[in-house]
Amino acid sequence: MTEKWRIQNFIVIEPAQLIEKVQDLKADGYRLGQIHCTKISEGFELTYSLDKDHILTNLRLIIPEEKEIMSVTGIYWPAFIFENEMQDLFGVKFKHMALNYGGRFFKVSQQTPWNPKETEGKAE
Amino acid sequence: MASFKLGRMVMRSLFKKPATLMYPVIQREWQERTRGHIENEIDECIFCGICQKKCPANALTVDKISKSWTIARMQCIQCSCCIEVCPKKCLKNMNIYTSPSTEKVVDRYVGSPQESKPVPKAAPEEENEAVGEKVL
Amino acid sequence: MSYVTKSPWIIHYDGSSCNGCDIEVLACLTPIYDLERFGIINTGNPKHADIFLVTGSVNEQNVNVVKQIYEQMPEPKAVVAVGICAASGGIFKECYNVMGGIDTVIPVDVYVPGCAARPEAIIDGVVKGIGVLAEKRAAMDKKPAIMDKKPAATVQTEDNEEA
Amino acid sequence: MTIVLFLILFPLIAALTLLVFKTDAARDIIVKASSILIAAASIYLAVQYFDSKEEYFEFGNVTLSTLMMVIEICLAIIIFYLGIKNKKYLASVLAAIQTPVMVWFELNIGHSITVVNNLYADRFSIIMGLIIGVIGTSICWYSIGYMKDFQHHHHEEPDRRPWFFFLMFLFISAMFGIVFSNNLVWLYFFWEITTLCSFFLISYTKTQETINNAFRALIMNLFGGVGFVLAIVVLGRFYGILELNQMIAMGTMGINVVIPASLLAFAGITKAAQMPFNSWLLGAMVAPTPTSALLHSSTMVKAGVFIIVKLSPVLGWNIAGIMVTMVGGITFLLASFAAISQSNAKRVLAYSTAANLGLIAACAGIGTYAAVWAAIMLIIFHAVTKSLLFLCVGTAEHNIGSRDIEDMDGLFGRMPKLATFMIVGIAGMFLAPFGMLISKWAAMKAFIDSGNILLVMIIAFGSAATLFYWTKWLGKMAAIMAKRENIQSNVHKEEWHVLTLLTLLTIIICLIFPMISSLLIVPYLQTVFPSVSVMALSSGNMYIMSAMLALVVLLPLLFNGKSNRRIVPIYMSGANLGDDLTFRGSMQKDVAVSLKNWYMEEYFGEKKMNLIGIIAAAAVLVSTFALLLGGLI
Amino acid sequence: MNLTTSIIGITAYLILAPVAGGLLAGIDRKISARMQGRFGPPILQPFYDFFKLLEKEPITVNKVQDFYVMCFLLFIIITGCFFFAGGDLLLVIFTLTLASVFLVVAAFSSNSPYAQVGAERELLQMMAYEPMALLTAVGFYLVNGSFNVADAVTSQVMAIQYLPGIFLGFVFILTIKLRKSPFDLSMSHHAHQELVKGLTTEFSGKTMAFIEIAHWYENIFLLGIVYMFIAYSAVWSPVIAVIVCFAIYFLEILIDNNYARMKWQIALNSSWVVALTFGFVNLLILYFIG
Amino acid sequence: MGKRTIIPFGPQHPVLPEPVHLDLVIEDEKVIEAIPSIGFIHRGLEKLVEKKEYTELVYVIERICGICSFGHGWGYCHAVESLMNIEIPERANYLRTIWHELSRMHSHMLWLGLLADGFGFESLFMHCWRLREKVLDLFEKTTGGRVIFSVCKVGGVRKDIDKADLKEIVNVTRGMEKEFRELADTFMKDYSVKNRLAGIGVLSKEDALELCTVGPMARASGVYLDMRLTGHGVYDKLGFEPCIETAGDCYARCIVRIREIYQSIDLISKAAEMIPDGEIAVPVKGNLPKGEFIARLEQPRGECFYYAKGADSKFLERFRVRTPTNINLPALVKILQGCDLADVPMLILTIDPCISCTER
Repeated sequence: MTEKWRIQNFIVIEPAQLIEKVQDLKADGYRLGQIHCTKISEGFELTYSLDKDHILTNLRLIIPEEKEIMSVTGIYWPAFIFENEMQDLFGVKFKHMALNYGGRFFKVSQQTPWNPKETEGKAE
Repeated sequence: MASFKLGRMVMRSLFKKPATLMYPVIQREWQERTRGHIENEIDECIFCGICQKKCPANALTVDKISKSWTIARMQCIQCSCCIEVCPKKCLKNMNIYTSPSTEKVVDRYVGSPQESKPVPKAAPEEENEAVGEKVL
Repeated sequence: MSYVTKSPWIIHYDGSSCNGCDIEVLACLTPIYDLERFGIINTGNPKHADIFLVTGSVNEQNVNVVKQIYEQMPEPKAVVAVGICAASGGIFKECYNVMGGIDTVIPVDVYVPGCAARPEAIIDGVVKGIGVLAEKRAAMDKKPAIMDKKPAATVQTEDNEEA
Repeated sequence: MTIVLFLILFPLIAALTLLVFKTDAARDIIVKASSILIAAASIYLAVQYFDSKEEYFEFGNVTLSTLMMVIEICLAIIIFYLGIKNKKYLASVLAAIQTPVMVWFELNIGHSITVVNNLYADRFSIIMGLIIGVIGTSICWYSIGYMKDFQHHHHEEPDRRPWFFFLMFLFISAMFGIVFSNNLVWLYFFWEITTLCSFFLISYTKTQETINNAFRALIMNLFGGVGFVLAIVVLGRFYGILELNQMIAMGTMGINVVIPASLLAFAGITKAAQMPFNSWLLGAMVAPTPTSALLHSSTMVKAGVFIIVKLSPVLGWNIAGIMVTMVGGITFLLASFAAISQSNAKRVLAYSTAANLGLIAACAGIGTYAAVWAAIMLIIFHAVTKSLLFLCVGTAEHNIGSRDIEDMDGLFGRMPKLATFMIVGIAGMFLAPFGMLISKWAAMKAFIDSGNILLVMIIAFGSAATLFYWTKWLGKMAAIMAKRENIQSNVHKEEWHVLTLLTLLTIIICLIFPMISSLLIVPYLQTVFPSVSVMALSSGNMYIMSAMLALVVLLPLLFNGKSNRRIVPIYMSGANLGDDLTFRGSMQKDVAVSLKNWYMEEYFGEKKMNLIGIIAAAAVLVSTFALLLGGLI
Repeated sequence: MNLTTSIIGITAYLILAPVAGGLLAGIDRKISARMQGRFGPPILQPFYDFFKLLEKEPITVNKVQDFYVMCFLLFIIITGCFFFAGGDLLLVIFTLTLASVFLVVAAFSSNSPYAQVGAERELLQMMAYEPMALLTAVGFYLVNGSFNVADAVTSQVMAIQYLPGIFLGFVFILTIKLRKSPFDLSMSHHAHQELVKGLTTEFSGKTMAFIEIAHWYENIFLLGIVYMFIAYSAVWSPVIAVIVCFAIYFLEILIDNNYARMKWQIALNSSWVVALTFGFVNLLILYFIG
Repeated sequence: MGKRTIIPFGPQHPVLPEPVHLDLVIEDEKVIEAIPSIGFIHRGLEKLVEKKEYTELVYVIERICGICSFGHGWGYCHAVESLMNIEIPERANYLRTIWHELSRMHSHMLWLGLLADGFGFESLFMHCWRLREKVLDLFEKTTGGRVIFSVCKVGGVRKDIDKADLKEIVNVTRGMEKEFRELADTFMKDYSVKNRLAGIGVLSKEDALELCTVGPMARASGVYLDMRLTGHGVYDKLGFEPCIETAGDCYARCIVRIREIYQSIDLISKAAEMIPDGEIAVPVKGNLPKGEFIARLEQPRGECFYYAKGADSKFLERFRVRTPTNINLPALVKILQGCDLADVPMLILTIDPCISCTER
């Protein structure tokens, strides 16, 4: 057995490529592991982790804060969990979500706590 | 159709002594490593404040001037982080837990040459100060 | 001596706790600790319960739930906050979605420390809660008419923070 | 005798008058006045013939018989025409079979048989007369208000109310005819009138659905009519009699009358909507609710069981008796099951009616003293309680806009009085101190004593199902929902009169049933079953039941709706929004809680139950007649 | 049975049944706890619970609920009285049904989700056990020629000899009636159920106490039916009968601790199948030999 | 809507140990639709990275969940150690594996108990939990805590297990096996239990893949998926092979977990045999986390992601956990449709939900 956990594979892609890439990977037998978001100065850094045979492939894309991004729920339905979470906590905007909780996935005391808006009054 | 698969265990239990540790009647024996509560051998303490800084739960308050070391018992998570970072190793893990109380107990240890015993109960205003702060 | 002390039924609600205290509460019911020795039943229904065991802190979403369960319990009732999260928010005190300990919402009678609270501590806490119950029961005898004055139905609808 | 004639003829006169005077006010007066008169007359009849065992009246002449025959031919022509017009040729064919046969019979054989007693009155027909006279007319009374609303709801349609009331009274007249005729030809005549009346009443609104269902009822009843005609032909041709009492007397004396008895019972089975003919009763529920109450709970279907109960001395452990018992048993069991899967209140009532008629038929089929006692008790209690329920549903429907039980949530808050009546009605149908249960109890005992273990099983399971569907309805009635507006002031006062009357009757009859039993039923039974007389229920138990009923009625009065307890919101897993009707749901939405009953479609689905029932009952009927024919050959 | 014995029977039932029922419940809880390897509550715990419930603040969700529950209690007691007065077994079963209907309606009246689902399930259970209960009465009638309880216990024959199938069937439905696993569908003495407290979700304080005591009354009377199977005119038979009652109760506890809660489909199917096989076959044989 | 009953299921519900809410739409007792809602436990603790130094953060991460506590600690340390390029001592790796497998035992037994409770088998629940206490005693002896151990730290572990204790662990777990076999027999063979589990909530292999399920949930549907195969810890040295069932119903999920308990007992014995002597931790001073790393771990509930992004300071820039329940929830939504109301607790339990993990 090799130490598969060491393999990380971060692949940087353009937002427009996302759907196509994910579709290809799914056709290849990949399974969606997770999606997460990090707030960086340029906007959001999204990571889509997919797994095949215990080896990860991470798609990485960086989008400006206001940009809408295509939802992958059409390909991987379970992605709604992650997308709703990002929508609630960061304010990432998704297009065509299969199941949209409309900002009510988590009820939080302030909007998008991970990406506090100046207009919301005081942040952390 | 297999029924009463658990029957043997059930019947055995019926006639055996119950597994119950009769806790309040018979006291529990603690393991050596059991993390109950933290005591400070206050005479050793140099009030450096590292424990306060490192405490993940913000349960400790150290005041160098009044030589006091205060622990909010209802905030301590018994992670032993403070014990690990303590340069003088004066903090100790006792294996009996803090007993439940109707108030949020705050223990204040004051170090002074004359007095070396912990003062278990703090005055109310200090208590408020220690636990009353609200974090957003 | 009131019978409340001999048959305090509990209801357990998991606020935003980490499960640690919850499984310890459950463990209290199981053979090794066996709370039923004290006549305690975990009812799961606020209307039958005398002692409200809360684990974990309150957050935006469960604050109304905690309030409602408390209101639905008939007098005399006691609240036991199990674990330091329930007491003060604990290690999560600084999290953005944690409002604080249970006492920010409902009056707490007994705090049980520990992270996670040990079953022995929970037993001690519940026994202390029984004492509180007995006192409350005695107080009820003195002035039976004075109960909870708030109309219970109105409390949970408020939703100010959302807007 | 005059009073019997009055009961038959007066409703006819009232009917014709109603056809002439078409204003609302005139109709109100006529309906009310004639209702009171008819009811009074039926009570007077009861009092008058109370002491006598049974009275037979020689009445009639050739003109009358000819007149009847002419009317019969007219009816046949009408049916024939309607069948052709609506492309329901089966109806035309059946009419074309039975009436010519009947006419042929009357002109040839019938002439030669002298009928001494055309009319009669015994205690059983008095009971029936009371049911028709009191309950039938009160339903007409109720219809005054109801039909106003009905017209209001269907304002786009022409006002056919004169026609409606004409049919109602005509029907009552025919029903009196059925219960007082001793001459089978007369009986048949009235029988056919009820069939046709029901056809017109069902198709009252003249939509395609109602016409289809009316034809279904017509066709099935015509089948029964054919059976009836055959019975008359056989009796006349082979036994040389046309009088019901003679036939029964022959049967009890040991002469084999099993063929005419089965044919008559068959006619009864169709009219009583037993499987496989139960579907007409279900279809008939499209009619206005008073129609349902009058035809399909208290009177017309009762004509079917009336004839069977009348025949009961010649049933029992012979092939006719077994046929009736089996068909009744099957219907009772399967209709009770099917009722579980229904949420439409009228359909539940219809299935329950079919089931109870099945029980009555089964009791009559057993043909023992105790069983018939139970059967007659069932007829009485069922008529009162079921018409109460039908009328309650009608009133509810007009005020809440639905006849679905699920829409009656919280009726207690909206129409407390109506809900109370309904609760009494429902409780009356299956609960312990009330009449239906007492009768069922007696029936059960009779079944055991008769040694028919299959029926014992059927009644055990059937009652369990009955318990289920009534209690879930009862629960809906009793549910207290928050924020319900009281809307019961909109109900017509006529409706209240009748509902109150029937509710009181339901209770009173249960209270005085030991008296009814000893004064009316037992004497009747002693005349028809002279030999044995084992009571189904010990008198001690009867009094216990009455006492319990008194307790059940008194308890709510004592309780008085007082409660000094703090009222708290209901438990909704901590998500109650405070109004007891909505909770904080997923996605933070406010979701209205909705509580519906169980229907267990996969267990007790209507289609499945009907299929099984129809096949089983049809098999019983077919094999019975096959055996009878085989016996002849 | 004459009037005196009836009155003695009723009085004894009224006074002793709650005591015996409560004790039985206490023993039940103790034995269950032991079977689960626990120490368990004191034997008198059910009484503590009962008195505690009486002490609680009176709350209700609507005004009529308590009335229904009172009726439930009242008619359960009346049922038992009929039974212990030596009355008609069918009357007893019908009165029991009436009482149960009151409980169900009480739950319905609250219009609360879990109470409602509990009520539906309770109804289903009633539908499930009703045929077998009726057949039990029929069985006694066929053996003794009378529905009267008094005639059964003074009969010349031991009923169980003729009614083994009926007895088994009755023990089967007893599981439903005693609200024991596998058929504790509508409400359970155990805490964790998908229906919270099912039928009794909305009852609290005194109301709940009444339900408890009604169950004690009911349990004693149900064991009375078990007693009927054994007891007859022989002097020693009552002793055996009481022993059998205890044995059956112990069996129920054992079953309770050895079964998962079944779904309603199984409850309905199995009890109807039991009624159809055990009950029906037993009755058929009785007809043939009788 | 006709005969449809809509009731709230949770947040406070005795059958669910944790608050989760379902809008249950049922007909008779058949579930037509179940819309889940979470968020009752959301604390937002990932954001504490801004306030806690990376060495302290482990105490927070451990408290994501009290049942999977150890795994979370390990996963976090693993990720951070990878950022810092620390190779931890072999002994520490072994100790972590032992604790992790013990955690798995305790978690699965807890789950079995809850499942038994879910289908109303109280005595089975009690006996499961009685047995489980023995594992907890081992925890208390070796770490000082019953549910939250606080033994993992960046760079290794804080406490060692001496020879005698290791032996005791092996003895106790081996000793439990006998009694556990009786319980397992009840789960696997008892008629009433089987009736409640077999054929309920079937998830085919295709669906399991489509819905991206992980852990026992996936393995019960025949998916070959177990993060212990990635070679973290010392699993590759212990010769690990995952337990796979194919039926995909509640029963299969139950069997998978039972087999994993036996497997854990074996793994612990093996590890205790093979454990090398040596240090239990390496110092981490003078080295700050930078870059990013995704560590994955097989928690008792399945695959768990730990993403750490360092900023070359004492504070991480981002730390994220994706827990197994998180990704198993969609499958739950799927299998809830068409089940009976009585199965709802069963189905919720068979994904072994850890809501506090999911919401953090």
